[in-house]
Amino acid sequence: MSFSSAGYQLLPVLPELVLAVGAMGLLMLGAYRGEGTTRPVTTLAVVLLVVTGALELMLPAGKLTTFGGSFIVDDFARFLKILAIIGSAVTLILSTEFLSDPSRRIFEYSILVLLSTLGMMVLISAADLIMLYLGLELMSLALYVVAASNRDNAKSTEAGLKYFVLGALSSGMLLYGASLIYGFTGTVDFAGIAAAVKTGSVGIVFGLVFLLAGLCFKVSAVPFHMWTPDVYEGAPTPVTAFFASAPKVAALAVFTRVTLTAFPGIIPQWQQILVFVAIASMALGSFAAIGQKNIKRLMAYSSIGHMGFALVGLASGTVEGAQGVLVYIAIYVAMTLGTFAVILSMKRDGQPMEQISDFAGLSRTNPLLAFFFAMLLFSLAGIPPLAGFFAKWYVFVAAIKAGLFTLAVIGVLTSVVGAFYYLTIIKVMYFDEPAGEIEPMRIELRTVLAVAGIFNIFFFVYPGPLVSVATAAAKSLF
Amino acid sequence: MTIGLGHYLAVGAILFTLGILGIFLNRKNIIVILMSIELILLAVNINLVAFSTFLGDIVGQVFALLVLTVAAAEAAIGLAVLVVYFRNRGSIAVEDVNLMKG
Amino acid sequence: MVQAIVFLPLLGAILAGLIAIFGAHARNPSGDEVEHHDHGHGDHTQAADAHDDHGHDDHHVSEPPAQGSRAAELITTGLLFISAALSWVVLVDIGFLHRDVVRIALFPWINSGDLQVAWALRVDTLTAVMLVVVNTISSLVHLYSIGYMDEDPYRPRFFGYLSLFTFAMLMLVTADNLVQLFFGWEGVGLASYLLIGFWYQKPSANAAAIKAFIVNRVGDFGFALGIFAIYMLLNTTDFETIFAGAPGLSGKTIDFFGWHADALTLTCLLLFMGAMGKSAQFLLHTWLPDAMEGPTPVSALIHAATMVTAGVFMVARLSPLFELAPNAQAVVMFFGATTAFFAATVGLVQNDIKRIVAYSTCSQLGYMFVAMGAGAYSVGMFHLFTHAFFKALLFLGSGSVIYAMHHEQDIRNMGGLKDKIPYTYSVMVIGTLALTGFPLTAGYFSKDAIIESAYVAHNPFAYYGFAMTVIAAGLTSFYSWRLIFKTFHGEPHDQHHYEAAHEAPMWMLVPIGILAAGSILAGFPFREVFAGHGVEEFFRESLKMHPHIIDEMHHIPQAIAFLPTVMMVVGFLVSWLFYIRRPYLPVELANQHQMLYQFLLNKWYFDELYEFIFVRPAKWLGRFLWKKGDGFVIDGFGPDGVSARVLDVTRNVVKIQTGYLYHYAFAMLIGVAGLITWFMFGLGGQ
Amino acid sequence: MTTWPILSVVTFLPVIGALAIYLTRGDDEAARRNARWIAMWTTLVTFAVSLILVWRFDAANPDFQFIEKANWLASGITYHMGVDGISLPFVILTTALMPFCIIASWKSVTNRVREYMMAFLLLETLMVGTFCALDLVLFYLFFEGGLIPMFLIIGVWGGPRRVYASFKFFLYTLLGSVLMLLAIMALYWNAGTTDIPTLMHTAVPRSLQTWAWLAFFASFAVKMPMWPVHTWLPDAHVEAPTAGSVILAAILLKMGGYGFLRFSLPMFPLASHDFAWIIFSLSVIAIVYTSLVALMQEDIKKLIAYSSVAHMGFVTMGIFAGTTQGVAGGVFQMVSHGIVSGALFLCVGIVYDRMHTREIVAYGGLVNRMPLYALVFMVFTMANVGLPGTSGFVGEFMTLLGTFKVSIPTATFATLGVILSAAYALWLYRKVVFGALTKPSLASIKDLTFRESLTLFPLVALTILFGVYPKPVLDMSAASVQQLVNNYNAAVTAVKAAALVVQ
Amino acid sequence: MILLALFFYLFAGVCVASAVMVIVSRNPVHSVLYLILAFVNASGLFVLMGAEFLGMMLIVVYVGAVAVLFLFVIMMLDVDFVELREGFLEYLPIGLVIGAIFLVELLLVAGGWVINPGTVKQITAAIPANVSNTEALGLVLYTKYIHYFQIAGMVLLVAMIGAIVLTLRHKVKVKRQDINVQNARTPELAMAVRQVASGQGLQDADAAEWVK
Repeated sequence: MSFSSAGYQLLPVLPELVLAVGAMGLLMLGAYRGEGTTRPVTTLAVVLLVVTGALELMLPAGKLTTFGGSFIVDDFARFLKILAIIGSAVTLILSTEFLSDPSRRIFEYSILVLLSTLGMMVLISAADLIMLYLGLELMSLALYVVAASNRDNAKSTEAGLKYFVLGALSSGMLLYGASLIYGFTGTVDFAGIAAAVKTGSVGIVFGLVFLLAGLCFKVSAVPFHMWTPDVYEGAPTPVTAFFASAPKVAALAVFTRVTLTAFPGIIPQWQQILVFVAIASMALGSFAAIGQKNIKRLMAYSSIGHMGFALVGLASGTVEGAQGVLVYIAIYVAMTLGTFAVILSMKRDGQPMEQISDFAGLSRTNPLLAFFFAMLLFSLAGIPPLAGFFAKWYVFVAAIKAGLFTLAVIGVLTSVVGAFYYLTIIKVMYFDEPAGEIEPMRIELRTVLAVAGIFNIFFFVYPGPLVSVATAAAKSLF
Repeated sequence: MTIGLGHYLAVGAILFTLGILGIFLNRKNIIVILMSIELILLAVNINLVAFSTFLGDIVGQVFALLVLTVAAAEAAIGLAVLVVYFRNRGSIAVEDVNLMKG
Repeated sequence: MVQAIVFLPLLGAILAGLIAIFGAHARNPSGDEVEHHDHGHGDHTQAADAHDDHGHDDHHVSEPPAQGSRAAELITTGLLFISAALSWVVLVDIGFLHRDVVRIALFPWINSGDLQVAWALRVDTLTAVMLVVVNTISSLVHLYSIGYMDEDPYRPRFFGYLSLFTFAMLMLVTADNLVQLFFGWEGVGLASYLLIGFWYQKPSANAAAIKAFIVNRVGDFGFALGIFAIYMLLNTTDFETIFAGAPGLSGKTIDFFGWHADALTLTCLLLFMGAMGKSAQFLLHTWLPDAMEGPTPVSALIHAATMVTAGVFMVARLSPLFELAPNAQAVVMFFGATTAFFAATVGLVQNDIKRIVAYSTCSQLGYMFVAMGAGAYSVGMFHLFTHAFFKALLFLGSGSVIYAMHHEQDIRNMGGLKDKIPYTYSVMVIGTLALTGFPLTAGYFSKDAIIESAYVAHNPFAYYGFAMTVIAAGLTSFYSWRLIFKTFHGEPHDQHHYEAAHEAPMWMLVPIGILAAGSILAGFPFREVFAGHGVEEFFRESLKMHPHIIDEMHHIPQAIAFLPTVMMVVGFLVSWLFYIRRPYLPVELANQHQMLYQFLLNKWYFDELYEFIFVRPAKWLGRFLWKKGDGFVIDGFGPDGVSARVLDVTRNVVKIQTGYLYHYAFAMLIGVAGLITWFMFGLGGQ
Repeated sequence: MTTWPILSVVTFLPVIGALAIYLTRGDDEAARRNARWIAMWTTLVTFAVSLILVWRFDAANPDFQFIEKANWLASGITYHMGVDGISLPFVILTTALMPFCIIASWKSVTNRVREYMMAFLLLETLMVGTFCALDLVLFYLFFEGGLIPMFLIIGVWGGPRRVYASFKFFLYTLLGSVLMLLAIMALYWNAGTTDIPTLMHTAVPRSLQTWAWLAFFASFAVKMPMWPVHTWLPDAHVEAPTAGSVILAAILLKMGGYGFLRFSLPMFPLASHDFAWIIFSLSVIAIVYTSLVALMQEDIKKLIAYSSVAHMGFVTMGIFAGTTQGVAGGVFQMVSHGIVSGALFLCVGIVYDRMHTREIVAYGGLVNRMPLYALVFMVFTMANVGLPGTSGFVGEFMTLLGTFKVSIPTATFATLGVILSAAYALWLYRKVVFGALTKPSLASIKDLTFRESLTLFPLVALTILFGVYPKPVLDMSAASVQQLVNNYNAAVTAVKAAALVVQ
Repeated sequence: MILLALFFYLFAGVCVASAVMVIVSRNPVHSVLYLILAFVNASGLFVLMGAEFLGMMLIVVYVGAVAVLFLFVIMMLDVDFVELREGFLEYLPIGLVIGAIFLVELLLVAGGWVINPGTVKQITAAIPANVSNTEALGLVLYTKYIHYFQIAGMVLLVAMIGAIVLTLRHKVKVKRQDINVQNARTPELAMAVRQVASGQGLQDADAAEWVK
């Protein structure tokens, strides 16, 4: 099949093309059929994502490049794209209830999620700075909008505003960094940059700092994390679930790809940045979460902490590190989606409950839900034999191998502090007296929770597939 | 008295810094913040074009062109968000954007 | 046969224990029945039940004896008599007919690496003597108890304890290794604890029981360390191997807290510490008088005749070690002599009939250790042997008096009893004669031999030992007669009890009679084998005597030889003067020397001293470590403190999250600025 | 060797029981009864299967037996199970004590019975797995996993301060363990595998030994618990339900000792030798300090908890003495303490069920109404005191004996514990059991029920049996202990010889 | 050359000055106007550098579209211009200090930038000689960099959707004609006949139904 444009092979971008065209098709459908199509559009969007994912898997194996090498499909990209697609698709599934509310029947929501996912896929495959920037903006602009999508809600719009302003600032920084790097190396191509950057001259390091600052913002690493709690709290809960999953995958992917493929020559320099950022994130995530009363805010700090842990793996700058990051993010996505399925199901008298105290006695009123949630929380805390432990295992092994002992020690210590607030929620659920019945869980939430929960609990039985795929993916970067 | 790359970069740097200062020193209203962001992007564009010229490489200008495009899109989104925010709160004063904290 | 001797008492103990348990269980409802009631009748029945049982507790004494009490008594006593009879056979066999030493391996106990400890019974002459003493006295005490305890509802338990004690004591004396010795050692401690606290409703009994156990544990502390030391030196705990290897140890040293101690001396001292505890030697004696809280037969058996002599036995058993450690022997003699004197002085002024006998026991144990220190082990054993009879006699006689006086123990409230209970009076006099060393009684031979051995000992403390024992002999005579005079002579002080006083039943009188006979006869016939030239032949390898001591004892000046007897007479005369002739004299004396009197009456203030030095600081320290150490320091700086700090940090971190956009942007800026500054100034290591 | 994976069966059988309980829906009386019986049978069957282990175990073979190995995680991390003479006693101890725990909870737990039983069964799996695992990661999985059910057991079914206690327990132990996790990673990095038998024969560089030893120490010392990281234990014990206390004292504490034996000594012999003085000091402090503290306790469980700390001091001391008797004594002491302290907590539970208080002053004179109870309690008190003839003596004696050879001051101070333990144990017994029964609240207290007797008398029998005839346990572990000690001494001597050559 | 320099300083000076004014003006309308000024001068700088097309684009896109949009929004929102509140100035000094450090460091690095001769070899798309800037851009933008162009298009699509989603409101209260409903209306639906007892009027429930 000859499938090309302007002299470029289009096969590697087939999934993206399908997604883009599909999204525009759905946009047409919605635009012409009006609000009533919200539900079918959402469903079709999920189907479209599944198709995209399937196409991604069906692409020929090995490393594919196109557009003059600025778009790469390798094992690494496949792994993370699938993960991002899963994140988006599950988020859409989680959003059905949110979208069923008459005042919020906005079919564009699904379209935006699709386009954002497109941005993520571009981002994940990006092999030069322009691709990176465009993917990032495509993803982020859609995110700004969905954050504010509950447009009659002050918190939601404030979240959108904050996210936007700070996001724009961060992409400004990223661009500034990109421009410096371009100026230093004369190219925007990662491979070219790698070839040019052998020593850490001040100019390039400045560029790198700005670039990484922009990326850190996207993964909400300290000190570029400040938006996270407010946005997580303010945005509608399904959107928060989305924020916590797919964009993190993409951001972490590009983070990994940039550092490892564009700057392998100055590992010591960016390692320092990452060590600092990772320590700060882990510490802040753990400490600040303790004081939270709102579960979404708590999850925000939790995700800050988790990104810190993921960056620990990256900081090692080795194959094992990359593998650790991949395993970490995969498990993190599963845990997060499961957790948000629980948070979304917490409704009493039609009102969503976001306070931690609302979980009181959940183990009596809804034991299975409580059990799965507790297991997810233990997993987030990294207690074996749950999946979260293995996530931490891989990143810390990598850190140890790279000789980052201090980082590892601080990391595990903060994980103990982190365990404290997860325990607090479990305590509320299990030790406290019930605060009242909650509404029965919707079927799609149940499904998501069950899948995430079972993955989380039984991951240890057969971790091989994920780990080996992650290993292959990590190796494809080197 | 030759105007070299450094001069342009210096202008870029100053504009960039001003943009950033504009974001966090500004307490009046958010529109100015959006403008500051435009300043930052302008600084970037100056950088890119300068590098492009001095390297003799067109990619920088392409990059700048795209940045320009995206900046416009960003401005549109930003203003849209601002409008819905204003509809909810009746104010765009920066220190009123403070419903959530902690 | 040996197995029978040792395990028959155990069998008795188990049977009696089962009877006691079933009896007690039958009388007290188990939780099962509660459930049953709940189903059937609800609260009403339960309440009625509760009321009934409460009534029982109030009138404890009137409680009917447990079912099977008599069976328990007869079983245990019968088995003990069999054991006793067999013991005599064994003594004759081994001691006089020179049968080989019996060693019976039962089954392995603790095996680990080169530590091989087995349960084994070893009977040589030394053991045989002890077997005889233990089983004879024990069987008589059993018999006596049938009468003495006939009002007590918990007799099966009592007899179970008694037999358990006997078993433990037998394990102790038949031990083939130090660990088994330790087993018996602690076993008798347990039995002693249980028996002292037999009347568990009495707080004083409970306190005394605990005190006995703990003070003994202090001794055991040393004993255990001694065992460890021996094991470290010789890699064994078996007596045979130890004795074989001991000579090779001379000159070796152990670094003990920086003190390069002679290995053997240190080991012997540590072991002797155990003996001090068990035998209530000076400093560790405080538990013995308190132990009189137990029923009188217990005092007779455990705290006079058998258990307290375990220390003496142990030193004798380990004589091959002590012989190699003259310094340790000196210490033994010092403590023995001091105890002999100290206990005698305290005994002078006590008023509780059992306590007087108890201090007397303490003092006599001191005598035995003097002999041990002198290296005249057989002499010490001789005194142990004779002492068992007359001290048991004195205790049981006292018990008889107490029984007659309906549990009155203060001799100031007695008097003139010789007419009411003449039989008891006569045996008590016999016992006193034996104790004070009246010529030709059992005590005469053994005690004189000890004093002689002290005189001739090659020991830095020989003359100290001699002087103390001689003085103590006089004091012994004084307080013993004081007891007799105050109890049986003079005017009755408590008319009510006096009227009711009556002779004890035959169960009690028969054993007393036998012991009285023993107190007279145990001396002379055995003199030759214990303190004469028959020692070598009799004890053979079981004791390692100082080579010349027996010979030298036979060649001391006549004046010295008579000195104890003189002291005895002096003591008697003074006592007679004080309590028959001039009864106001002691009161005046006490008033004139109030300090001295109080000092003696309060047992040299040892209890107060220990309370001050050990008990209170320990409690204070415990509370301090708990509240301040654990609570304030460890938790305060540990988990609680850390979590509080974490929360502080949290509060501050959360404060940073102000909600203001510009602060957020500022944070990002600071982050970037910080990083670029870091690299700008080359801190990034370029 | 074996044709079927017996260790996996023993390990995971309780999970199946837990699933079965899960399948019995409902919360009525019938469901509760079903849950209890399923739990009971599961633990009994597990115990029965574990007895096959004993039967087929070759005590003369010092190596691991009943080996199972399967691919699991990436290279070098496998599912590797096996037992040797050191771990087998703990496996048996665990499976043996579980039925007692179930019986002990029969009536006293009425609230959320299904969850309770499931938690216990899961806990059993994790505990058995800990002792069977021959891979560090697998070990860690089981080791840490045990925190989850125990946290819930304390927190849901515990006393008034259960939240504090459960959090303290969880976070404290977690803190220690995560450091161990890093050490495990470092070992993995060093040797490329986390296979325990392989690691035991891999020389670890001196500096790594030091750090890894300290990290493992952090974990096991907390678990043990050693002074000064012991303060979680009294709290956890006091608040946990009876069976929880039993498991905590009998099994969970042993994981620390087991860890020292399995990892610290064989893998880091030099560090163990270097740091023995720390262990000795801490052990001695633990013995003396906690005994003194125990002396002043007002709560029965707290007193026993503190006494546990003291007894664990003997274990650590014995283990790091590195002598045959010390190590074997440590193993035996742990088994014995498992039985004795477990039984003591059962005893406390019995009166707690009746009176709902653990204050010592609320009791007194129980012997008048509860003679059987008094007897049983006396046996365990004496075992706690270390009276010869009870199992408590053998362990204490051996550890002290083994330590005396190595460090006389340590053994001497530790022997002081013999005096102090008598003081607090007898004091407790006197206050609770002896004395006149004057308190009206106690007037109608009932003696042991059949069910309670069923839990206690087998333990009485074991206590005395192992006191008189400890051979089964000692023989079971002898070969492995000997090998461990030989390797340890060989490693230490080699280094000393090398040092001499250098000089 | 001098002329070039003069123009550079003119454009750069005005650009920076107006940028300063953007952030310090009290009135946002002034800010927008200064922003326009800054852009215009920047476009002058672009022209100086030979990037005429970009310079034009800057004016067309920014001045023509974006800045006007800003103005429009400012007018639409009709905000009253808040005064600086007390207390906020206390952070100003430290903010300025950090900003100054930042600026100095950036200037040190950027101002002294020298193109590394090695990197010139790296360039992928050299500016073709003898071709106008616009043509040079056009040559690559739709061929070699078509993908950037397309993605930029998607970005704009997102911006469009986003702006519509957020701001477009269907007025709920507006009455619209629905012919189907009108045709389906029957008398039964439109009216109800009630028996009203005298002196009682309609019951509340009935009334409610009626009104509905």
